[in-house]
Formats: sequence, structure tokens, C-alpha cells
Amino acid sequence: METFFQLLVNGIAFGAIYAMVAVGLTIVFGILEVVNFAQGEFYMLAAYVTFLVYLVQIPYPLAIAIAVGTMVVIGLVVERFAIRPLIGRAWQLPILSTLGISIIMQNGAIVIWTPNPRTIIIDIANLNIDIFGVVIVFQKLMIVFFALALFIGLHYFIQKTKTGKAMRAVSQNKEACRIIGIDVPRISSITFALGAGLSGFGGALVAPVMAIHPVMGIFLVLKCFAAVIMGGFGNIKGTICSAFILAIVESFAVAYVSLQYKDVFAFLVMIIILLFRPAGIFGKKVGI
Amino acid sequence: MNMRISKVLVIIAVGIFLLGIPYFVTSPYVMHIIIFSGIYIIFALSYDIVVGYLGMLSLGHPAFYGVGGYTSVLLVMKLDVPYVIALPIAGILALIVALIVGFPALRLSYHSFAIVTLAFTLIMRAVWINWVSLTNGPMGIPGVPRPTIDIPFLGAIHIETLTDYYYFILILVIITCLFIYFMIHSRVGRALLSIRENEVLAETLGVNAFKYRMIAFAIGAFFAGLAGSFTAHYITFMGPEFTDFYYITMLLIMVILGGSGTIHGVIIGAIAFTFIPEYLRITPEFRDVIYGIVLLITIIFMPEGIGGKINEIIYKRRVKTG
Amino acid sequence: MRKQLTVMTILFLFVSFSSFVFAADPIRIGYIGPLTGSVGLLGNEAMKGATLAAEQINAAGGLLGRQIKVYAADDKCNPAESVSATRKIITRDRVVATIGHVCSSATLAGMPINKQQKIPHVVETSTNPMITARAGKGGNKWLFRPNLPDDINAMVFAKMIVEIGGPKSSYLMVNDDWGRGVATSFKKVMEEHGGKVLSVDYYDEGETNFMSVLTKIKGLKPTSLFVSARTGSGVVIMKQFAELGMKMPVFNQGDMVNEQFVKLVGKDVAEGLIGSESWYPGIDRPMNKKFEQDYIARWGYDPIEPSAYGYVGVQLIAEAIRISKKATPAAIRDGLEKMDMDTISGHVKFDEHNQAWTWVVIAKITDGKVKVVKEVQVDRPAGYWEKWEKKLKK
Amino acid sequence: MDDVILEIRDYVTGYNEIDIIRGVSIQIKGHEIACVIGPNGAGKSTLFKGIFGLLKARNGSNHFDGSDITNLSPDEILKRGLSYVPQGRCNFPAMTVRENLEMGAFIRNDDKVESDIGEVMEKFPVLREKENELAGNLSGGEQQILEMGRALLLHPKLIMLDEPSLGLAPKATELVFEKINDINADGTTILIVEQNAKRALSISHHAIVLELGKKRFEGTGEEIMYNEQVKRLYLGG
Repeated sequence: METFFQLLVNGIAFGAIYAMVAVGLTIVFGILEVVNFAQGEFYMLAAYVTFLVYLVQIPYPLAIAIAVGTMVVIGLVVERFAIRPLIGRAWQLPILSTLGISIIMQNGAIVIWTPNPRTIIIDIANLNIDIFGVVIVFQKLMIVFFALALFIGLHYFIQKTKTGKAMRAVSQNKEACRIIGIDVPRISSITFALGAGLSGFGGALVAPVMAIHPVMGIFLVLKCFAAVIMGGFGNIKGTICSAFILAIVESFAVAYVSLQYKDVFAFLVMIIILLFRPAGIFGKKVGI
Repeated sequence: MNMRISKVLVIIAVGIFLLGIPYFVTSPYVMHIIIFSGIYIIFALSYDIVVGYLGMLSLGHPAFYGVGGYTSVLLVMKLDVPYVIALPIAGILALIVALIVGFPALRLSYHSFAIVTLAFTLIMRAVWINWVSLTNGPMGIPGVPRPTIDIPFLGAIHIETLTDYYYFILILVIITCLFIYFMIHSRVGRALLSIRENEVLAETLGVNAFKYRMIAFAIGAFFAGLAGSFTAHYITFMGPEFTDFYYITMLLIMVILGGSGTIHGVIIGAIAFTFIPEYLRITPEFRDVIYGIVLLITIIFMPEGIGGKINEIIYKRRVKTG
Repeated sequence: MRKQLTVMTILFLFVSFSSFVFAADPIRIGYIGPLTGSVGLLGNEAMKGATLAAEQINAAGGLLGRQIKVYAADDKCNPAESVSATRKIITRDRVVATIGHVCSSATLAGMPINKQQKIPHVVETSTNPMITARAGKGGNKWLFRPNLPDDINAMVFAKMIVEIGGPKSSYLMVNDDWGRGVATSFKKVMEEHGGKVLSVDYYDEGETNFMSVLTKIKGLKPTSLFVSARTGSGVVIMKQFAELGMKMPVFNQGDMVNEQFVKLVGKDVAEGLIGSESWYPGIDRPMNKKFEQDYIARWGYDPIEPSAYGYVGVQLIAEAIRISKKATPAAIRDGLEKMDMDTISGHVKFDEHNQAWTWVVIAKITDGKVKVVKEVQVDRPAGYWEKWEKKLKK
Repeated sequence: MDDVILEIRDYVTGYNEIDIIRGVSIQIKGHEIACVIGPNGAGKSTLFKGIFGLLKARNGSNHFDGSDITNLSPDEILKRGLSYVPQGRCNFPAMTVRENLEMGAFIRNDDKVESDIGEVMEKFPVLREKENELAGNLSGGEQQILEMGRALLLHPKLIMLDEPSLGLAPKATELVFEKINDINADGTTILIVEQNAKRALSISHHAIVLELGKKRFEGTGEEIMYNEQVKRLYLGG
């Protein structure tokens, strides 16, 4: 029984991380219609920025803010120079361009920081909280908490604020946006930066409990793709639910079936769902 | 008439040049890279059928390369099947796998297709790594025999030296080029182009888009399988590393920089990107960064690639000269 | 028409490139190994060790009046790349001998090229028994291995796991040729000594989530955990091990018992880790102490196992040249056959399968420092090669 | 009649390398309903897109309400009081009717938006009725009315309507034209493109006939309706 609950808790904690990165992917897809292969790299870079900033004795919460801010800026630059010039041309081009960015960032990280892993050691982050034999460290609790807070904030932002409404509008009908005076490229930039920021937030949060290395993003982002497809491209709630489902399925499958096929479970779930529901479990909504 | 004669002369010259390569290339290392260029020409051309002519971004191509490699290696080593038979079976099995994967995947949206094919590559890789009793898992299969081709009445040809391998891959490259050339100039090719340009319109003209997509996807897999089989019997080793994601980056650069949808462009891309990385005297860490930058710059500034640029120049000149 | 011309021009360009003649002044030695990718760290460390050895030899006047120069080629831990890298370094850099390879699959794919080109190779990090089973007598006479294969390590270390760690063990291994090889040989030896393996799990390099598998292992209540992992995954495993409040002793085959690792996971988490290798820092011999000091002086940080292996690799080639008094590939090969030399990773003398029988060193992390527990000189078990030769025939 | 509010001079525009509008000059006076008719491919929609800044002018100029709007961006043109309702359903299907109307006031930053939405709903009661329904669930006519209502939120001086009755049932068409008349009655100038030429001409004060990117005829609605040549060519007898 302990094992069961421990696995559930593990699944939820990783689900929160998957969801943060996957939501970024899904809103970028919803608005720019681009599958962002570099999303995992934002996660990786943010972890490195957190590490570097923490190294010069800047307190961890501030380090998170700096990491997220850096990712937002990088996101804006990437969107401006590698995505925007390609919008409206062949649909593969922006995807290939994000793939190129991903290769550059990942190998650039190897060049700059070597493949050696780095870590941040914060005692409070690694504090164990033991509830009847089910253990979770403080930082993972924080990750789940911040993820949920972020999703609620994001929901409010998209539903209520002017920029959020404009984002929804762009994802539903770009033509209509232009005739009511919405600056579509500007909204696209904001969205891309937001996606990068979400991913970066995830990276900054896991930095104290994971090893930081150049390929940490790749493994993660593949699962996030699965979550995005399962949730229905561009469907935020569907993506969040799928991310948690995948992480929990993975958690149990690893313990009860096999660790070797860990990366396969998520994809099998995704493919089986696509066979029956080509638009994902939650269906593709119009817009985000 | 004049044009035609000069064309024939050029073809003869190129033919002599290609046949003569083993006689004036003395370095085994350069021969090795030339043979690898041949492998990558087949691999990249087969990928271009999917990316360039079909217009679908498949990330599943390395898996077919692996299917081909494992199939012929296992057939030859475990069942003593002659290589001449194992080679086509490798291609056919890759083709069958492509049909099975394509059946659900080609009905999905473009983006889902890209990710599902990526998932397929990862799943196949997991199978090869973990099905130890069949594939020997991550240890790989060392000591893959070099190909022997039995010809009735003439005896067996043993492919052993680099020169032998060179002529063998040359034949395969020529077969692949001719096949693709005739395919794109046939009904199938025209159907594919019409689907790529405007699927809805093509459907209204009675082109069954799904059927032609399946055909193109399967043919691409077939040639990838051949390339995989050749590689395994050339390296004399087969392992799951043959399906690294690294190959996708390389293929994309060859195809996109070369010019997707142009045979000569892709050939140039494949040769250039087999030779350049080998000759670049830079720290290997930088190489992939440079790959990424080249890919990015090509996409942003020259999405039609080198082949496309050449076509454009030729077209303009023809227009000018009338 | 233009396309054929372009192709021809490109080909000519590269062909002419290759005919550059390099002045053959220094003795050229090639290092082939992973310089990029997930095990790139190990290859780069080995290269640093090799460079240090070459520099020391040069500073002492070189060999036969010539300097040594080490060239590097990246095998990316990939068999196809390994073949290219081997051909490249032999043809283009005109090396007279090569050392290297971390991944056994890369070694197995590169070996035939060394044989074909008649260039001796010293493989110093790969541990798959198949490698030397295929070398020497009746096989590839150009390949030599100074470090011990997995199953030999197991004979010493697996027995010790049962002795210190108790009878029940769970395995967590990297899913590659090395991890799988270690698992198989350790399981066999442990069972022979009355141990029981409760579970064997394989993870892919780069994995970041070990929570579930560790939770499962925790539930099985083994008396010890045996991990074969390199530094990167090792860090994540140990962090999550501590996160779950697990307490059993952890044994490691790989790169977790070193001071870089202690820095990465923190003193408390690393405390008590036990590992085995052919080399550890802190072996109490003047030769080893000098190597460690020199390495720190040259590169600014502590050496890890591959650093030592790369160092030994170059020293062996140099010694072979000294023995034969000639720096040609064939002479080096002959020199290696006659090798009888003390190195920082044990005494190297190759047998008929070109395998040296050195020692196994056991070390433990105590108070955040690596402490050598014991060194065990290994003798070849009776019937060892016969067993592998039989397997190879199958 | 009032002063000229929109003046197009020798205007040329098009897509890619092809000119669709090949030198058109039109003057629209304030408070009138003007319509542009012509066969398919005459460039009617292209003309509207060009005026609204969605296409670059290749020659000539557009002046609106005393200022040059040639090649201004759509939001600049909107701010000067020119709104545009394009052809087909051009709204946000996954937003409610109210949200769609709010989006109409996107470029406004004042606090009167709420009351203006109330006014629009007053004018078009069907929108009030379906306030919280998703726009995508509305009928074609209702969506057209929604889009017209949305355009009104910027208090435009001129609205360009591209094929407002496209795909609508006769009854819905009637309703839409009724509302167009209402909007005009409030003092807004209307410029309209219609395939339902007879119906459009019947409410228009001023009509322009385009053919192959050039102006062929111009006159009052009535004149054009009864012009024999126009009748034979475009009105189907």
C-alpha cells in the first residue's frame, strides 16, 4: 500500500513538471501552429542559469526569477529571428527551425558547460517529508504547488486579461484579429516567450533536485509531445490532464512492468489513443 | 541535337569517372568516406521521397534503416540466408513496417505525424535494445559477415575490399536514382506533387491522397532498409546505435540544404555532408552546433536549398535564352 | 549537366585534399573515443590522461629522439562512427598506434579496421569480455587490453557485495553493453556465493526519473543496492535514493566513487558508497601519488578512472616502442606482446589473448573522501578463455 | 449631400506579381450607402483589403476623412474610423457573443466599452438574447449581425461590408439588409460589396461597377440598376 501511494506521489510530482513544459508547447502550437522542438532546451538552459546564478550566492528564489526572465528574453529573440520570418511559408519550416535551435542550444551547452552534470545543493529543498511511510521532498511539494498556482494564474490570464483574450482570439481566427486591430505578430511573440518562460520555470524548479546536464530537456520534451497530442493540440486543460495521466501511468508501469521500456509507455498510450481518437482524448478545441 | 550529344558525352565522362574512382583514390580513408557518401545518398534520397515529394515531416526514417540492418544481419547470421536474398528482404520488411506504421499515422495531422513517427523510432530502438535474445541488445552483433553474391555458373563474388564495396554501393545508388527519377516522372510522382501542392484540390480531381502517401512512405522505407542492410554488412557490426536521433539531424541537413524535391540537390547535400564533417579540423563539440546553424540559416534564407537554387538559375537562363 | 559537373568538382576537391603529405617528424599516436554525447566526459578525461603522459615523455626527452603527439578522433560511442574515426585517424593523421574507446560496441566495430590496416590498438576502458575473446590467439592480433573484463571484476567485487552488503541485492544498471555485461557477470558470481538478486532493472542513459524504480526496490527490502552507472545518472539515482529515505549500502561499478561525485551529490548522500575499478585515486604507491599530483597540476582537478586509463594507454605504447626500439606499427605490436611493466593501474603483461591480468581495487567514500579499501591481484581463472572461445564459436 | 469621406486615386494593388486592381478612382461621400458590384474576379474583395491596409498599394493613394491612409496598418486605419467586415464568417467561434463584441473594442482603452456593448445589443436584440452563447453556434445571419455589431464598437465613420449576405437564407438576408439600413440611418457611411447585386443596388445611393480591376460604370443605385448594359452584363437580364 505504501508503495502504491509512493508511486502515485512520484507520478504527480513528475506530472507537474511534464505539464509545465507541455502547456508551453501547447499554447505555442495553438497560436503559432508550430511544434517547438526547442521547448526542452529552454527547460535545460533555465536549470543552467539557475545553477550559475546560485553559484555567485544569489538566493534561490531570485535565481528562479532570473532564470525565467532569461528564458523569456531568449524566447523573444528566437521567435523574432527564427520563427517569425517563416510564418506563412511551408508548414515544416518553422518546425525545422526550432529543431535547428534545439541542436544549437543542446550542443552549445555541451561546448560551454561540458557534458558533466552539475548540481545545486540546497538543504531545505531536500528536506524529506514523511507521511505514513510515503516520502516527498520539500522541493517536489513546491513544484506541484507552483505548477498548480501557475495553471490557475494562466487560466485567469487567458480568460480575463486583454492580452490573454487576444491570444485566444489569435488562436481562433487570425484574419478576424487583423480586422479588429490585434497585432498578431506581437501576440505570437508574447506567446512564444510565455511558453519559454513556463518551460524555464520548470527547469529552475527542478534544478535543486535533479542533475543539470545538456540532454536533460530532450527526454522530457518527448513525453510532453505525447501529452500535447493526447490532450488535443492547443487544448490547455487537455494537455495538463494528459501530462499528469502519462506521468502516473509511467510511474506505475515502471514499478510493475519494466524500467527498460519506460519511454515506450507514454508513446504507446499516445498511439493507442490516437488510433481511436485522432484528435486526442479531449478533442481539439477551436483555439486555446 | 547538339545538346543531346553533349549530354551523352557528359554522362559517359561521369560514368568513366565514377568507375575509375578506386584507381586514382589511393587513401583507404577517402574510399571509406566515398562509400559512406553512397550510403547516405540512398538514405537521403529515400528520406526525400517522404519529406520532399510527399511533404510530410517524418522522424521515423532511422528506424527503417535499423529494420533493414537487423533484418539482413539476422537472416544471414541466424538462418544462413544468402545475402542477395537477404538484401531485398531487408528492404521489403522495412516497407511492410512502413505500411503498418503509415496506416494510422498518415491519417493524422502533419504535426501529429511528425511526433508519432518520432515515437515509432524510439519504440523500435527500445525493442532492439531490450530484445536481447534476438538482437543481442545494446551489445550489438559483432562479426557480421561481408556479403557474398552467388551468381549461377560464374561462382560467388566475395565483397571484401573497399573497391568491391565501392562498386556494390555504386550499383545500389544508380538503381535508387533511376527508380526515384522514373517514379517522380510517373503517375505516382505527379499525384504526389499534386497532393503536396494542394491536397483538397488533388482529392477533388480523384487522387486518393492517402493511398499515394502510403506508397511514397513505403518506398522511402524500402530504400532506407537497403541502405541499413548495406551499412551493417560494410561496418560488419549491427547495433541499436544505428537508429540514433543524430541521423535525423544529418538527413535533414542533407535533404534541406541540398534542396528537397531535387535528386541532384540531395546527392550534393549527401556527399557534402559526408565529406565536410570528416574534413573539418575543429573540435568535435562544435560540429553539431555548426550543423544546427547551417540548418537554421538554410531554412531562413534559402529554404529551397542548393538544388533549388541551381534549378532556379537554370530556369532563369532558359527563360533568358528563350 | 551542371549537376554532374558539380558532383565531379566536389569529388576532385576532396580527393586532392587527401593527398597532402604530412611531415612524419613526431611519433603519432591516436586516441579514439567518445568526445561528445552522454559519455563524452569519459572520452575527454581519457584524452587528458593520454595528453599528460605524452607531455611527460616529451619533457623527459621523447622516444628514440623523437617527440610524441596524440591525435584525437570522436567515435561518438557509435559503431559506424567508430569505423570512420578509426579509418580517419589511421589514414589522415598517420598514427602508428591507437588507444581508446569507452563503449564496447565502438571497440568491437573499430577492431577489424585496426587489424586490416595493421595498426596496434590498446583498449583501456571498454570492459566487455568479448573484446579480448576475439583478440590474440586465433583472432585479432592487433588489439591489447590492460584493464580487466567485467566478469573478472565480478569475481572479486560481487563476492564482496555479498560479504559486506548481505545476501539480498537489487540491481539498477545502465541499459547498454557495459551495464548489461556487468549485470550478467555479477549476478552469476553473487549467486555462486549464496547471494540472491531480487531485481534487475535497466535504465537508458540520460534518464532523470528513478523514483518509481527506487520505490519498487524499497518495497522489495533488499540488503544492498548495486548500481552500475556513470556520473550523470549516478547523481540522479543517489539524490532520489536519499529523497526516498533509503538507507541500504550502495555498491557501484562505474564512475560514482570519486570526489567529483561527492561534490555533485553532497557529502551526506555519497557517504559509504563502495566501488571497484582497476584504478582509484589514493592508492598508496609513489607512482600513483605522482600521477595524481601531476594530473591536478596540469588540468586543475582530480583525475577519474578514464584519466588514468588514457595515461596508461600512452605509457604502454611508449614502452612498446622502447622495447622494440622502433616506432613502426608492427614493432609496437611486438613490443606490446613482450610487455612486462608496472603501471598505475597494476602490472601489465599480456597473455595469449592479449589480456593483461592486473588488479581490482575496492574503494569506499569515507568522510567525503575516496579511501582505498583493498587491492586484489587477479589471477586468470582456470578455463577462462576456453569458456569464451566456446561461446564465440556458437 | 456631404463631403467626400473616402477618396481612392489611381489605386493599384494585387497579390504576388499580379495586379488585381489596376488603377481605380472612387469617391465616397459621407452618410451614403455605396455599393461595388461586378462579376467574379473583378477585384471587389481585393479593393477592400487594399483600402484596409491588408495589401500594399503599388500605385495611387487612399484618403479617408482628410488624412492619407495609404499603406497604414489596419489598426491605424481602424483608429481613424474605418471598419471592415470581411467576406465569410470572420469571428471567434470559441468565444461568447459578448466576448466577440469586447474584442471589437480591442484597440479602445476607455471605460465606456461596457455601455457601448449595451447599445449595440439594444440595436441588435438577437445578440442580447444569445449573449453567452459561443459565436460558433450562431446561425449564419446571426454571425453576420454579430460582426456588424462588433464593427460598430469603434464608432466608425465608414464601414466596409464584404458580401454580407453570402450563404444566407433569404429571410436572414432581409434581416441583414434591414440592419445595414439602420446603421446608415444613424449616420454611418456604408461601402458594400455584394453578389446579390439587385438587393444591394436597391438600398444604395451610389454604385460602382468593377470589371477586371477597373471601374466600368458609376452612378446612383437606381441608374445602375436600370442601365441596360449593366443589366445585360451583370444582372442577368
